[in-house]
Amino acid sequence: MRSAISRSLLPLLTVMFAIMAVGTSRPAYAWWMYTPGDTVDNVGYKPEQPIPFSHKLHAGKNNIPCQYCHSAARRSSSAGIPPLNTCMGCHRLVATDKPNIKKVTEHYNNNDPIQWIKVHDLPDHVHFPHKIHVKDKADGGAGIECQQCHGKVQEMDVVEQVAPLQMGWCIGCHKERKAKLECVACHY
Amino acid sequence: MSTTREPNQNSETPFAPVPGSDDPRRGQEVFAPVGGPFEAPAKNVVSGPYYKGVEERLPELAQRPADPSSAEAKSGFNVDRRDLLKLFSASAVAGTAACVQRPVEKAIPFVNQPVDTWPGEPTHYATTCGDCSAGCGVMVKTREGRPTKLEGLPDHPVNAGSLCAVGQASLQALFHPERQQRPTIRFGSRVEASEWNDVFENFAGKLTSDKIGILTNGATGHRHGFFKEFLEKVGSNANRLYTFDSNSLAEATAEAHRLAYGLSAIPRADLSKAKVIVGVGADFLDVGTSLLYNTKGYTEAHAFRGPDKAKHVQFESFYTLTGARSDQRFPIPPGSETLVTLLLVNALLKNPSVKGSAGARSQAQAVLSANSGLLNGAYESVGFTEANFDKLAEEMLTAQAVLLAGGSAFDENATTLQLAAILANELIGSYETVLFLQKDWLPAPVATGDLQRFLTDAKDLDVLLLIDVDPVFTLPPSWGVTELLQKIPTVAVLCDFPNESAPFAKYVLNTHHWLESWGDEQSVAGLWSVRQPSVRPTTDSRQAEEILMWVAAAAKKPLGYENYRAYLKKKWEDIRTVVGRTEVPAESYFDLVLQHGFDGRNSTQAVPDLSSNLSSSFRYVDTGRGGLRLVAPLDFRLRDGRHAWKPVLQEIPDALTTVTWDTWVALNPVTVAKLGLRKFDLVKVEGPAGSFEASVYPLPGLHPDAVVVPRGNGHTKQNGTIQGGNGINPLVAFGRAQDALTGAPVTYGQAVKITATGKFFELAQTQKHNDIANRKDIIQEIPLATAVANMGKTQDLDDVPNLYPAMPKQQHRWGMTIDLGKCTGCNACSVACSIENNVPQVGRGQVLLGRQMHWMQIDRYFSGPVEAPEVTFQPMLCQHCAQAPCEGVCPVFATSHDPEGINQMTYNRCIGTRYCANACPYKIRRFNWWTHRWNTVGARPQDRNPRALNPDVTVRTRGVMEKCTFCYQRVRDARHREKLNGIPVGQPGNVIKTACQQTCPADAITFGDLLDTTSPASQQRKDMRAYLALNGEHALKEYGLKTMPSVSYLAKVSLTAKPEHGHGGGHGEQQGGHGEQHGSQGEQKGGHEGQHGARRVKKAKKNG
Amino acid sequence: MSDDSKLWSKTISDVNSEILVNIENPHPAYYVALAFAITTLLIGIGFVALHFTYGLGLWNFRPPVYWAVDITNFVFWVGIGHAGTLISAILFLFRAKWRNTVNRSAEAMTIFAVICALVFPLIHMGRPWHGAIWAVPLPNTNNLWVNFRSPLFWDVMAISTYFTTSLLFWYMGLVPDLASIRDRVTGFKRLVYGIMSFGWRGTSKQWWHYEAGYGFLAALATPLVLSVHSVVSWDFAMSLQPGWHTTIFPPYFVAGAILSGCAMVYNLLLPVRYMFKLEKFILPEHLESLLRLTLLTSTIVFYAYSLEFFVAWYSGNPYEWALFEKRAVGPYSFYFWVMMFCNCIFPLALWSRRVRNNIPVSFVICVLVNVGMWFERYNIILSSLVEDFVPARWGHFQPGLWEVMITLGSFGLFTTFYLVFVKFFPVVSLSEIKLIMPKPLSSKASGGAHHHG
Amino acid sequence: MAKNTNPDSGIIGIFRHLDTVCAAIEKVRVRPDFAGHEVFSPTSYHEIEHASGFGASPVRAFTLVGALTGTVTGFGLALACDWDWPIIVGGKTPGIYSLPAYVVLGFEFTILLGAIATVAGMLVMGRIPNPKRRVLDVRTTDDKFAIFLPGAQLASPQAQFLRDCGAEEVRNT
Repeated sequence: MRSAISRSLLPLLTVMFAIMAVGTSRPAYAWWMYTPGDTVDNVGYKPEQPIPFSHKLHAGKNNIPCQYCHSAARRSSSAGIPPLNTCMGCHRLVATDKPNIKKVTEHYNNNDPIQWIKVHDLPDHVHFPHKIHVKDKADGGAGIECQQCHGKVQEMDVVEQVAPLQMGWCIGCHKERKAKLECVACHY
Repeated sequence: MSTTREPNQNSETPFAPVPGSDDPRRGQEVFAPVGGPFEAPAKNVVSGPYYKGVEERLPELAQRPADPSSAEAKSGFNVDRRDLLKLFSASAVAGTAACVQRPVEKAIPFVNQPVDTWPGEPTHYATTCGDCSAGCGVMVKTREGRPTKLEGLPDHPVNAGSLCAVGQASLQALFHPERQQRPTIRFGSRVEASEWNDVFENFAGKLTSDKIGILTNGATGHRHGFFKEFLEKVGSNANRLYTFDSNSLAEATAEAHRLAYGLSAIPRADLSKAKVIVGVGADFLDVGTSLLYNTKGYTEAHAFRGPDKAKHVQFESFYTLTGARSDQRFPIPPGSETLVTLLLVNALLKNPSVKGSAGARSQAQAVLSANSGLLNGAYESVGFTEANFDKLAEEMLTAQAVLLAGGSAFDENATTLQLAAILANELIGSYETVLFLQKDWLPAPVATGDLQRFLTDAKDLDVLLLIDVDPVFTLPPSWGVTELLQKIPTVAVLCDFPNESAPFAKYVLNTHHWLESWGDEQSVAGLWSVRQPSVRPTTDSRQAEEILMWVAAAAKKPLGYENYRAYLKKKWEDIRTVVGRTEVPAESYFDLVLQHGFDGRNSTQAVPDLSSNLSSSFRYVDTGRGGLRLVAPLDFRLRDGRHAWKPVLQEIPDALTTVTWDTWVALNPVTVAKLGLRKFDLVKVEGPAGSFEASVYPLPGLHPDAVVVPRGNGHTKQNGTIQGGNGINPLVAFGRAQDALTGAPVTYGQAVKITATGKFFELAQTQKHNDIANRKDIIQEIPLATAVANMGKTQDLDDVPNLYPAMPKQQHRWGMTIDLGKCTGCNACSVACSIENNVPQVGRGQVLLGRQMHWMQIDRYFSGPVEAPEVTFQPMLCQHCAQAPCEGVCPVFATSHDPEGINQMTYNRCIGTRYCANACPYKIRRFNWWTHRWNTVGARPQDRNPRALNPDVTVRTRGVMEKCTFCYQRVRDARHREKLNGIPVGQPGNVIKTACQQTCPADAITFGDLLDTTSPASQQRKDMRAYLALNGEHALKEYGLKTMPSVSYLAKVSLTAKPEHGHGGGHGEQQGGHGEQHGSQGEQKGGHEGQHGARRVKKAKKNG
Repeated sequence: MSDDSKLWSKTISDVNSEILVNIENPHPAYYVALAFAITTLLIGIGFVALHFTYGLGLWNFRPPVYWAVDITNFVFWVGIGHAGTLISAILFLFRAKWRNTVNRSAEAMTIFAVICALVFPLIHMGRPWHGAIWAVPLPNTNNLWVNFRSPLFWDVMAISTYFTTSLLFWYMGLVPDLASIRDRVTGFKRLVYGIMSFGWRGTSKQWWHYEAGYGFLAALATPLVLSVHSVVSWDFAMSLQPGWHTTIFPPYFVAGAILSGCAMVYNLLLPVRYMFKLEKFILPEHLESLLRLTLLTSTIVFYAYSLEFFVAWYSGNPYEWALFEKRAVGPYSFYFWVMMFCNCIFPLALWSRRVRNNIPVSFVICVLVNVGMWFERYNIILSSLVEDFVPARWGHFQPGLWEVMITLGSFGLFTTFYLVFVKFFPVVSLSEIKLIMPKPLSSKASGGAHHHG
Repeated sequence: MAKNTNPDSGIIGIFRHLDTVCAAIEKVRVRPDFAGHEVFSPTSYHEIEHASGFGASPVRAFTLVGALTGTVTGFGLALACDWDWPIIVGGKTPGIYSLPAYVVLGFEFTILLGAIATVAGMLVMGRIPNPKRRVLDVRTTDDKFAIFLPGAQLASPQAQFLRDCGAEEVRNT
């Protein structure tokens, strides 16, 4: 029966590897990206904003540092959308004739905040403190560039989500940098 | 200790011997006077970290409501919606999952961002609590303009950082869904919501008469002065301001001191100076005057520090938290407090070492002889012998003693009792040593006799304003207030929540809650605390004072102030002078005060000699003896009912009965048996004026004559779904009777009849079993001698053999120590925890099913005989076991261990198998059976307003487990401060305090890093008193469950417990006199009835 | 063989014709039973739907009782599910011939009982929509796998493995029988049965590999049977709860499971035997053997109950002893005594051959055993939870409407499945019963008994 | 023998008795002109296996490999996950110290993959499902035995041989 056994090994191995290689690759990828009940990967989310603010123009062409406007990022959990007075700091004088700037001025004068659409939106059970990530290593922070999570915003006319912002993605970086991996690091 | 007495043979209600009364150690313990100043002087103004008024700081918020969907208003509220989406995506599986997009969220920035305010970071405001007249300083933590947590102002002399349960719960007033949104005017039977301007116009039309009166509650600040100014401006006179507070203890005390010394003031009790504290019906740790201040002093004196631990003897007819804390507690017949005090005065006078001036002694003698008839047979009626009192008197004269009298239920002799107490305190020399009348006394919040004056005058009034007071609910109906109100042509009710007087009012004007208001309090003479709004008004309400201002303006009789803030600012200019802040410019002084919260200086007043006419003022009304007597104390959570609309207060259990949401009739189990009743039988209680029905709760330790029905509940259904329809108001049974000296209503001691109705009504209790069931490693109690002998020794509770290798050492291990000897059961920790951690209230029905969600629950165990049990409170929270049974059983790592010692619970990973809850030996995990709302009591459950939640803590939805996280958000903040600001955790400026620890007035809770040998938490864990619950007896190497909790308890040090048989070290001999090593079990004879038949388990720590 | 052959009044030629004909025309009672089962199932589904809509709060869970009827039902159904594979696998390895008439229905019972059992962990979860995915070791975007150290995860693995293996085992046994049906029917039915039988042809080589595969499957399933309920018992034993945290649990649970399984097989077989007129195939001797097994496991369980008490007392652990004291005389002692009488006392009657041969009495005893086994689990779960370590947490428990209705629904589910099964599949294994029947020999040994059907 | 493309085409001899068919098998299996014959039986009589000279079935190799794969997968999965992200649970370090807990996983995977491989082996070795083959005689799944010789004709000597061996009926398929 030795021959029978050796003959049986071929189909056996075929079955095993076929299942593992062919059968699992595509579904595994699908599963990875769209685990039901899991956070949905929102890469490519690119909503239209009430004012077509161009990061490409401000951060790219004019080379304004991110934290010039998003100054809360190094002080607070929230990176913060700059208040209108930050806009008006320049636009009282700069490009005041542009229709959008007029709109901004109007908002400012009416004390009416602009309702921006959130692009990068973590689930509410995740606590992501910007300050500890953003601050320089010398100051006790992680010294992470904004672009690492938000992409090359300085090249975007319309801000778009580039990172999946899923837990596995966060964990990958935390493992790499030997940052805290405890659940309470983000969930409490 | 000397209050031992023989079992009384003559009394109708035989007493079992008091626990340990046969202990020969008694009477031998001598307390050496110990220093340790606990002065709390008013502090100098410094520039604190707190901000001034919200309008000034955040103009945007003053103009438009914070948008809940703003980027920074991250509330966790959306979890719900997402879960639903996930449910859909789960059912649609991968094919459609790609189509699922998150809901669009908006990010709304400031228009003008205020300097130093960062979205996502908290801003703190200093203010003053307005929930009672104690005037505690409060620090309001706000995020994006919303208060998220109240904490005591750390350096406020009254509360020094702590807050009581009621103060903590104040936050629920904001965003309460059932607050009146707009003012209403009644036209006949029609009630119309109105605009404020119309109200002012309409009301101004009524101010034509000069007979305008104001009835308001007690206050110590400038409020009453402002009301008087208003009354005078509109043509009435200042005498038509009537003050009334259901808690008439302050009134009685002030009146007694007026009669005795001519000073209408309340002495400040600095209990830290006392070595023997005698309470006669006293409730100074609970609803009494300035409970936080008292608790701090009490803890200082009474907590175990060494052999000089103060002794607390309590005489009371019903159970108060104060009595529960005492070392010896003697039940006395209801209404016999004055008798007991006089008998004590008698015993003191007889003692040769009696202190006090000759005048005081002669006055005491005069009072005794004038009331000699009263004292005939008094010993029999109170149930003790003369020798008992002599012994106690001896003890009170040996060490520094103080006698505090009067609690939260008031009979005809409430003021007389205070007079007797004054005599006793004179004789033991406690004035100006423990009780301070001369220096930093407490001003009386109400004027004596105002209620009677109001009742007399009200008939003639044309306009009556009821400001923050509810006479219809808080006075017995037999007083005829409703008829009176109906006779007054125009009644206006100004209140922050609709009350029972509102149906009788033409105008029901919704006022700001104190968190939205301006104001001030003079909690201690010379100490002024300011109140400022910390949030933009959450409803269309107005501040009461400003309503008056604008009504007066509409009536063309303007008061001349821009707003109430301007009035206060003007008044505070005087304070600036008084306090002597001349170096501060007048314009910026008020702003500086707003930053700091309070200002003041030490005050002194001359105290005249004791009145030589005291015996004539001493008026004792004999209300008879025996029979069942109704006692209606103020509930420590709901007070007189004014806080009944806050669900968190309804849901924290009464400390002794553990009942929530209901009113109960507490009876001694002996009485219950005698009446042929059972637990939860619905009984009819018939008093002189009426009757009510409520369920029986057998409570050990009550005097058998006492029928204790707490006040606070019993609001009508019109008053909202949270308070409406819960329980009954026991005042309906009280006939019209008043305090003989102040005219305050009687809520104590009227004879009642109890009849069974045959019905059964289960009360929603949070604890169904009352004794410790002979389990030795849950509650530990050690005798003083053992504790003293163990002082200075240390142990390592974590030194336990383990098969597995030790965990790698981390930077920290977070841990907590809870001193059972300090916990008073006040439940402030529980409320603070609920507010900080968004713990939902579940409603009566769910509590009945045991589904309350408190992360911090105070367990109460009775031990000893049913007539005179001992109570131990054990705050129980997640023990954060190093070897946690809950973690291993979770299939999805929803609960696992942080290497730094926190048993972490990841809500969003939880799938709700509930095995962790089953596996938890402490059973402190809580499961979300539903998506909880504000309350589930009423017909219209309200969604939890996301603005009322703490954005730092995830809101849990249906189907997930939750539990104490050691306030990880605070740990996280401290870690960030450590990293970013360079202050190591635990060092000044970066101390982590959990919400429960922060608010605990008794400092029973200590949180810290167990690996940091200098941290208080690790020091206490090494104390020989420390033990780990359910982890056996460490000294005997019996390791119990070996869960190795990070929470350790410090055993209660008992003055009555005996050292257990067979001590290793035999330290008893060293201590001499503490002898008696037998009686290993400490089992007392006495009641074993039902489940109250608590067997007493005393546990001695071993010496090894 | 020669002894056994005297029992049989039928030959292998009668097997297909009579058994399959009976399946096609069941007794009218069958339809009544089916209607009843489906109604119960629908009610159960309705209550589960409400439960999913509004939440777990509808149940009468009263903390500290976080598990009660849900997990009772789970363990009960898993236990029921044990007899099938036990009879198929272990008795196969032991070559117990009587198993061949009862194994098919026992295996089907196993499958359906395990389905019922799987329902409960799913619906008892607070968030089943997450749990159904997260509790299974699958790659995910969280980069977080399951806790391989959790008894509940073991349970997921054990039950799903058991279900898969039992299903394979059951279906493998069905394949030749489906081929038999295929060869009796025509048209569409033939196509369906043909597909279901995988084109089984019955060649000697197929039988050879089939027999070997069946044997290995039995060899794999044997430790599995013993492990599944051991793992289920660890759902309790891995916690520290008094009454749960004992090493006796695995054997004790396995014995209990087999006890309830055998009793359930008996309870199911009798009506089916009656409705499908199988008296000539499922012989009284086979039923009696089943009862002997019931009796054996009942005594093991009795021993385990007693030993638990002894150990609780002997260990000197006050928490443990307090619990057992309460089990016997405490507020929930009723359940304990139901369990004792039904599982230990009543089955003692089975020592008597007369009782074993008295089908109605035996039937009642088996029903009682099932009741007793349900209450055993209820008793274990409830008494340990309701009053455990900290007296302040002690509570009460009583099942509510949802508990009762969903339990009934699970019985409806089980009965529906079973009744549908017996209608469309041979309730007695055709190929295996042929094996234990007199062989079709041409010599004298076969006697004159056989004839063509 | 001219090979027919249809594997089902041939002659089949129906037997009624077990002993008869066994005797026939023993004879035909040594005859070269019966190469490729198939025996049908209603159930798995060991007598037929013995007569056919079958030894141990190769299915056991499937079982072994499947089971071992399962063991490795089970333990490997658990240890790999621990290595990837060690999460402390109940005061125990993950990894090697948690190995006792992984026994269950390893065991269950052993059984699961073993069982699946066994069934797969049975199907593979039994060449089912095979859509090209059809049922030759419905009676073989009932109570009849049969010997099938593909490609043979009714008139061939093999048919006669089957009749001689006691076949009740020999016919073309």
